[in-house]
Amino acid sequence: ACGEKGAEPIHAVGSSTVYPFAKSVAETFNRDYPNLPSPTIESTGTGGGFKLFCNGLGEDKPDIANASRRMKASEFATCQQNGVTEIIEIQVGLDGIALASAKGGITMNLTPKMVYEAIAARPYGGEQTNQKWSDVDASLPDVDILVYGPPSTSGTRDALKELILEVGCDTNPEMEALKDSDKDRHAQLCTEVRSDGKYVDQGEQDNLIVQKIEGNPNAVGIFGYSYLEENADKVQGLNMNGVAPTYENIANFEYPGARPLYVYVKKAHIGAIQGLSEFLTQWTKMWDRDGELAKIGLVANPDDVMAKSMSAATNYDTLDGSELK
Amino acid sequence: MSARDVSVFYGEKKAIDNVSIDIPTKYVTAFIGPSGCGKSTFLRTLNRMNDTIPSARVEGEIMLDGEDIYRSGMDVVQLRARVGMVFQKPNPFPKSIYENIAYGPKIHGLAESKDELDAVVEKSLRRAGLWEEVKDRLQDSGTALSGGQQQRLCIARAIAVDPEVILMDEPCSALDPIATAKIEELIDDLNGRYAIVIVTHSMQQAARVSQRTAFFHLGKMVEYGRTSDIFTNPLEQRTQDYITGRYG
Amino acid sequence: MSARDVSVFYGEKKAIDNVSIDIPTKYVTAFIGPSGCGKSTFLRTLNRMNDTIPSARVEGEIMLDGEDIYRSGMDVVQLRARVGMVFQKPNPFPKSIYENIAYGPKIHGLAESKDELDAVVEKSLRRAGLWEEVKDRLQDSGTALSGGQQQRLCIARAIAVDPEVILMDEPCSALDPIATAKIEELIDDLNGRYAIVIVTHSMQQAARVSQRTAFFHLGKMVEYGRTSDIFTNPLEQRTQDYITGRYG
Amino acid sequence: MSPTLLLLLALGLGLAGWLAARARAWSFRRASPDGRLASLPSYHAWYVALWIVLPVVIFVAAWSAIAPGLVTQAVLASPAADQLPAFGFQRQTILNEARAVATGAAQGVFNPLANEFVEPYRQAIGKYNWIGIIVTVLIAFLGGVWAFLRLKPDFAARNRVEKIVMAILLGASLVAILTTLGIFVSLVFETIRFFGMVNPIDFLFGTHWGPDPMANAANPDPTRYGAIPLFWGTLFIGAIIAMIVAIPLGLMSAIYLTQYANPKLRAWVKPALEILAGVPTVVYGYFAALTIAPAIRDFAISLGASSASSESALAAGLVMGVMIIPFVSSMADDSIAAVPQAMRDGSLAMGATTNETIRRVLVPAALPGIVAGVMLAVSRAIGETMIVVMAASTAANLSANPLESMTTVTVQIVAMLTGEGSFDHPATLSAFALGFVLFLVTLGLNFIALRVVKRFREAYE
Amino acid sequence: MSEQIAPTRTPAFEARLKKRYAAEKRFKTMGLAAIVFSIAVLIYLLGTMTLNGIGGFQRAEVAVPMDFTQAGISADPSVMGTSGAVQSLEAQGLPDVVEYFAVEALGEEGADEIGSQAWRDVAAAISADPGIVERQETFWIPASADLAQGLAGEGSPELQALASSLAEEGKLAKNFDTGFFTRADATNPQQVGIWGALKGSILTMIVTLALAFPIGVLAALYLEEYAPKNRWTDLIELSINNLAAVPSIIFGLLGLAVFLTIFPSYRSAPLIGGMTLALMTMPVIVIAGRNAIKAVPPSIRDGALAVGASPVQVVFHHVLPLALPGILTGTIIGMARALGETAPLLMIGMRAFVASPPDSFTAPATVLPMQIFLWSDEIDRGFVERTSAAIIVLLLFLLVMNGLAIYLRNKFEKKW
Ligand SMILES: Nc1ncnc2c1ncn2[C@@H]1O[C@H](COP(=O)(O)OP(=O)(O)OP(=O)(O)O)[C@@H](O)[C@H]1O
Ligand SMILES: Nc1ncnc2c1ncn2[C@@H]1O[C@H](COP(=O)(O)OP(=O)(O)OP(=O)(O)O)[C@@H](O)[C@H]1O
Ligand SMILES: [Mg+2]
Ligand SMILES: [Mg+2]
Repeated sequence: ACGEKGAEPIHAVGSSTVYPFAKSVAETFNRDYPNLPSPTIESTGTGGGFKLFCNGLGEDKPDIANASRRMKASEFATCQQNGVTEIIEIQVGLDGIALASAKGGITMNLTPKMVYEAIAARPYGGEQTNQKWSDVDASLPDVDILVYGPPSTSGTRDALKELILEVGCDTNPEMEALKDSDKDRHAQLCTEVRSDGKYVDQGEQDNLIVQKIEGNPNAVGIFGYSYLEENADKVQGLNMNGVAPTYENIANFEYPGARPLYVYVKKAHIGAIQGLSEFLTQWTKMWDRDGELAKIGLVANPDDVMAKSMSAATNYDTLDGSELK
Repeated sequence: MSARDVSVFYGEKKAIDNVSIDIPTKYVTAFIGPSGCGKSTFLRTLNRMNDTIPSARVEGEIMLDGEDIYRSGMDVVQLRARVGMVFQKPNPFPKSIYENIAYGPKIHGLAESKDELDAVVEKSLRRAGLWEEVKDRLQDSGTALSGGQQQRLCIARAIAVDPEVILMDEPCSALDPIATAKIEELIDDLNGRYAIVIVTHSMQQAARVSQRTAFFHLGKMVEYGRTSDIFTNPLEQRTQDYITGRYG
Repeated sequence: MSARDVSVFYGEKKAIDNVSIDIPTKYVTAFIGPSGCGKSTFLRTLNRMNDTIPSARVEGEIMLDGEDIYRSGMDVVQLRARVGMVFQKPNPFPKSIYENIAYGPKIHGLAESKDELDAVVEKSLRRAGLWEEVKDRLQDSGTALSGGQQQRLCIARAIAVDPEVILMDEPCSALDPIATAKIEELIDDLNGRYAIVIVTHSMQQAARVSQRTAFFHLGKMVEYGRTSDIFTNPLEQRTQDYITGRYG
Repeated sequence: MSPTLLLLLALGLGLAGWLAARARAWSFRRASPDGRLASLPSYHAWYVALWIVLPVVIFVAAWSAIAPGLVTQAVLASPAADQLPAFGFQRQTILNEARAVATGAAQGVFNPLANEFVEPYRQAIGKYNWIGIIVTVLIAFLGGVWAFLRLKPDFAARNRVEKIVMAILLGASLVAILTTLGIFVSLVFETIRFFGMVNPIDFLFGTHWGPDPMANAANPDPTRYGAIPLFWGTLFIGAIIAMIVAIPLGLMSAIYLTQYANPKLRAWVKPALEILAGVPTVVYGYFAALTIAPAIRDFAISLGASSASSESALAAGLVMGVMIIPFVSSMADDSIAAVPQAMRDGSLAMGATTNETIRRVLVPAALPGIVAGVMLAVSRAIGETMIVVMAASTAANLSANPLESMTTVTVQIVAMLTGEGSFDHPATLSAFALGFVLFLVTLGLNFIALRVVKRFREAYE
Repeated sequence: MSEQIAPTRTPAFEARLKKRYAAEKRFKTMGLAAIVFSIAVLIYLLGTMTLNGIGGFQRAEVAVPMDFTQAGISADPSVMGTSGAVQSLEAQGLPDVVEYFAVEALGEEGADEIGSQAWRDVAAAISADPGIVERQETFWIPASADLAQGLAGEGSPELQALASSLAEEGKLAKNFDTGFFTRADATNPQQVGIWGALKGSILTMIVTLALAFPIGVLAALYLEEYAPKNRWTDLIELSINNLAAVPSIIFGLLGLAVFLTIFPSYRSAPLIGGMTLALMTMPVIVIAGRNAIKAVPPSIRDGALAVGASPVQVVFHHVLPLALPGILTGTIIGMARALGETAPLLMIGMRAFVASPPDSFTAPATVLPMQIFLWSDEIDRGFVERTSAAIIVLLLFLLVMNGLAIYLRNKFEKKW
């Protein structure tokens, strides 16, 4: 604070899911601009990232927030209050969540409905009685349900809820109706997972989930697609609606488990923080299908989104708070 | 109890040099001598408490009931139960008075029932002349007693296991005159029932309580005999000098 | 140095009861009495070492050079430089012999140069009769000396700051007879140069080294006078009893 | 001029004052008849030096807070200031950049407008630097002269210097109080916010924990905020299972090392054991999750426990117990060794065997120290997160079955604070409330422990 | 002795005695077992870590002979060795040259599997020794992460095959990676280094030590030597004991709420990390320090007081030097804990990707345990070995710190 420092490094905070990609961008940026200080990428979690991000403008505040979910209206409001009025929202890609089991272990043809019935705390408001997969559906194997998945605080869990559990839940018309009448109750019945040990909250340690299902052929793991790809020799993806979790299927949303990843940038910092605009350009160079993004197991945006993101990253389109919820 | 040609070394250093002595079973024997002459060292060899000092080494034999206590098969635990010890500074355990006395009988399994144990505790405290003072507060901590009471507690603790010999290393040096007088009374009382060996730096005390006195000087036992003889008619010049205050 | 109606309390407990005494400046004064009678307590009031005991409280006045050392403005540090003290257990600092002696002169700024300091160290060690024994190993640790040497080192340390009074609390009780003899010789030597007060439990020692003797009992000073008078012709029955070994 | 340089200047002046005062004291001393001063010359020197340095330090602290503002004001008064954007961040960065160039911290500007301000900045900084230096010298001079004039042969400089030293010592011990206060303050506001959303009764006595950081923040479901399972999990894993491992192993190790082992072995084994506490917890986490937990599950299944899962409080607790062995053993070792030899002798002289002496006399007498070690160990166990996350999962279960998965307070704190939830959501805020309650609980436990230990401590002295 | 046999000499007594000796033996065995168990766990952990980690100090590299005499690259001596060297070489087409030789040596397929940044290593070598451009030289260039995996027998079968064929030809090998000790974090496991985190840890520990040690020692001195025994000091004692017991994450919240509010621009900096850890370490030093000070025999204090030393002099001349060994023990325990700590640092921004080693106390940095934590959750499997290697580095650091403290302790230890 005493003005004796040289140029401030670019500072990004936020989601641990975007972190590997952001790191990779920062590393390349650092090579291409060796005179600028290397950007600092912090893994704080999305919420913590937004808290820092929305704390105001200034050299000592982060320039970028990485997020594995969209900014919330309440967070946007905090930002506004603190003078962070112009925010650029860029969707950088997709993260697939994948269900998998050990190679040579249990194989199943799942549907969101089955998954919901297997791991919901109270399927459709009734009691959870399913002990084995075969209790859920006769087509499934006769083994105990054991699912390793993300904890409630993680973005992967949020995606699991939104993309699989709610979809499965809404196959029931009663639930579908409940969505309009009592949103909170709908959320509760549709997204709460069982806590009797059949669904194991495994912290945010996806490598550990991989290792655990590897050691237990009857266990199912839920984690980011990137880990599935990296460990393809150890684990196998489980089909959902008859579709395998592959890059293509996730990219075209056939596998129901793709969630968008975002970065948020303070427009006011562009032009004030040295290198920030170049840094944004660097993102756009790396998020192609065959770029670095895909190499680390994330999925590139569909074309329309890609165009929008490109425009945001080059024209600095700002975010309209009314779109958010 | 008798010692034959006993020498004690601390590492290289000889602290006791060739001492032989017969300790009578029913009398009080006093060890006197200037500071550092080896009184404590010799006393501790009598129940092998010097085993706790790594550098200490004993030569010669010490016979108890015809057995050498330093022979290899000797059971130290039993030996110490038979030859009790009271230290210079009263060292009651930080437990209740009752527990302090009951400790020995308990670990040795000398009492079969709670009643028996109660009886042992009472008897020991009575013999130590402490019963009347503490009978209403047996559950108080032993460390809450006065110095003199603590020392009597330690004596009671020692006699609770019915030893044959009681060794006391300057038992009164930390006590005031009144407490000292009580302890001396107690020693008089116990006299005849146990063999008692007492180390003291006070010739007056030796004269008052003992029937036999041994005078040590620079690790050697200079003279040993009836207390009255030693004090009135010593054979050795050094004894004479010491008693009349030429040194020490 | 003189005390007027001095009482000392430890909390509620009165350890010294109304003692008045004049300590002559060029003699050796001995305090004797049974254990716990308050000898050490009284000695420590003379240079306010009892300030270090939180519960201790002093009443009455102690005059040094016409000033009450307990008055509010008194500089305790300076007082202690004027009234030195030697303890029962030799307590050299775990530093070199040289540093042990030089410490006092250094903190009081008594030497302006290294040479002067060397001179002070040598003089003090000579007076304490230790110079010949240690002159070749002044850089060795003070704790590496034998007990008697350590005690003489402590005396040398005390005289290095040129005090007016030296207080000694049982300086020989941890020493063997040979070391004791050396210390007594030293006291004889220092006698006449400093006022020396010595506490001892050995009447023989008191008789040997002191010109004045004070007999304490249960916190009171029972009798005070020339040593020869006290030992041959005490005025009080209690003194008589103590000296002849009735108690203590 | 930077505060560092001003401080260096002050130190230089202080040194000058130190030397001058010492010289003066020496001259007093030569003049005095007995060659004695009330205090040593070096104390006089320190007295003057402190009077120079301390006021300057206070001034520099204040000056470094206000000077930049003054400089900026001066710069804004320059004609170029009209071109600046009116307010906000842009303006600030331009100024910052210009200042960076002016002070030489940066070579060139990135924002062209900043160029205009480099020169005004240079001038303003130069001007205020001079003011700073002059005032510093003036203050140092005044302080030094005032102190210097007070020097006299009988001046009690030592007492004054020592008073300052005592003040510093007192200040150091107050850091603990300030830290405690800081913790309190940094937790209490968010905690109050949280309790505004979730009733404290529901929080403290509810038995179901399952906040959903993604759910609607407006009306949180209070039944999902019952912290009892977390506190139970913390207690069960950290204070029960881990201690069942660590206390016997730690205590027995300490006993063996102090009472039976030869000193050479002890010199090697003690530091070796301490390494156990230094192994990163991630390592223990993997060890627990991939080695111990499956083994426990297989064992449980072989015994016929059908519901055994591979995530268990037992696995986490066991490994945690191993990790904290050195806390128990080191402290117990020290305090057993500190029991007076007289206690040991007393017992041995009664004819007790070594183990009887240890169990009946030494351990009870060393209890305060052992308790202190156990307290440290418990707190380390309670604070541990990685092992629990990896081996016992993050699901909050209220169960007495060690084979079930459980979680602890600190795991939830970390999860909530580093998760995806937003910071105005009660789920995230609950982390602060959890921390606050935990803080109060440890405070209470320590209060009790301190009392107990005090009472015990009187025992054998 | 008496007609009646003493109770300590009855046969019943002797029988009991046998049992007691048996119990003694059992007890001693239990003690030994406890130690053996603890040491066995330690050896197991250290052993597996070393086995896993030893590979982390190596990396897969491919041999590419380059004959610069034909390449037409000129190394301008005025540029070489400066920061412009790499740009100058890049402009002259060094990447393509490297690519060309790689294809020559390894074939198309193999050339794809050298890191895309491999030319930078070559550039650095030329910059250091411009003479290279005049001659032929064989470079060991880091293989891509995938090829490295293939060499380890993992990953796709094609790459495994390629790796084994290259390895047979002696063109692919695992070499000791000295760069691991000089580089910082990266996204590619072949390119990562530990120096960034290690330096971060060193800087953080310096701050921690510089704050916690003096404050802790002074506070311990005050409490033990001068403090009056009253409610006020009881309060200080309570808060110190409590701070030693507060879970570390809470110190992170304190750092976030207090330090980062006062110094907002020093997020992620070792300065703030060190300050936060110092608050955590200080109580440990105070507690150990007080015990050490208590153990200084009062006779030393009496001796000094009696020659007229003031209380402050007594403490600084005698008590403190004697208590130092014990204080150092406490310091080392506290510092060891601080060194391995991650939770509080999460809160103040040290869970970060920092691609260059921090160059000051205020530059963004991360620390060793955090780096280990981050690497352990990396997607790329090449990080597994690197993580273990980092753990070994952390343990070595810990051992060095411990060793230093033990050395200092022995040096200051005096007998009295
Ligand atoms: N543990 C030990 N290690 C080495 N030397 C020792 C030890 N204990 C005693 N000594 C030495 O052995 C000699 C005899 O000591 P001892 O304690 O037996 O004397 P003492 O007659 O009891 O004296 P005091 O009247 O002072 O108690 C002394 O020189 C003493 O320094
Ligand atoms: N710090 C203290 N607190 C409370 N009471 C004390 C303290 N020091 C000594 N006393 C008590 O004061 C009385 C006088 O003790 P003091 O040490 O002066 O006796 P003494 O004559 O020196 O005995 P000794 O010959 O054993 O050294 C004793 O009853 C003692 O228990
Ligand atoms: Mg003795
Ligand atoms: Mg005394």
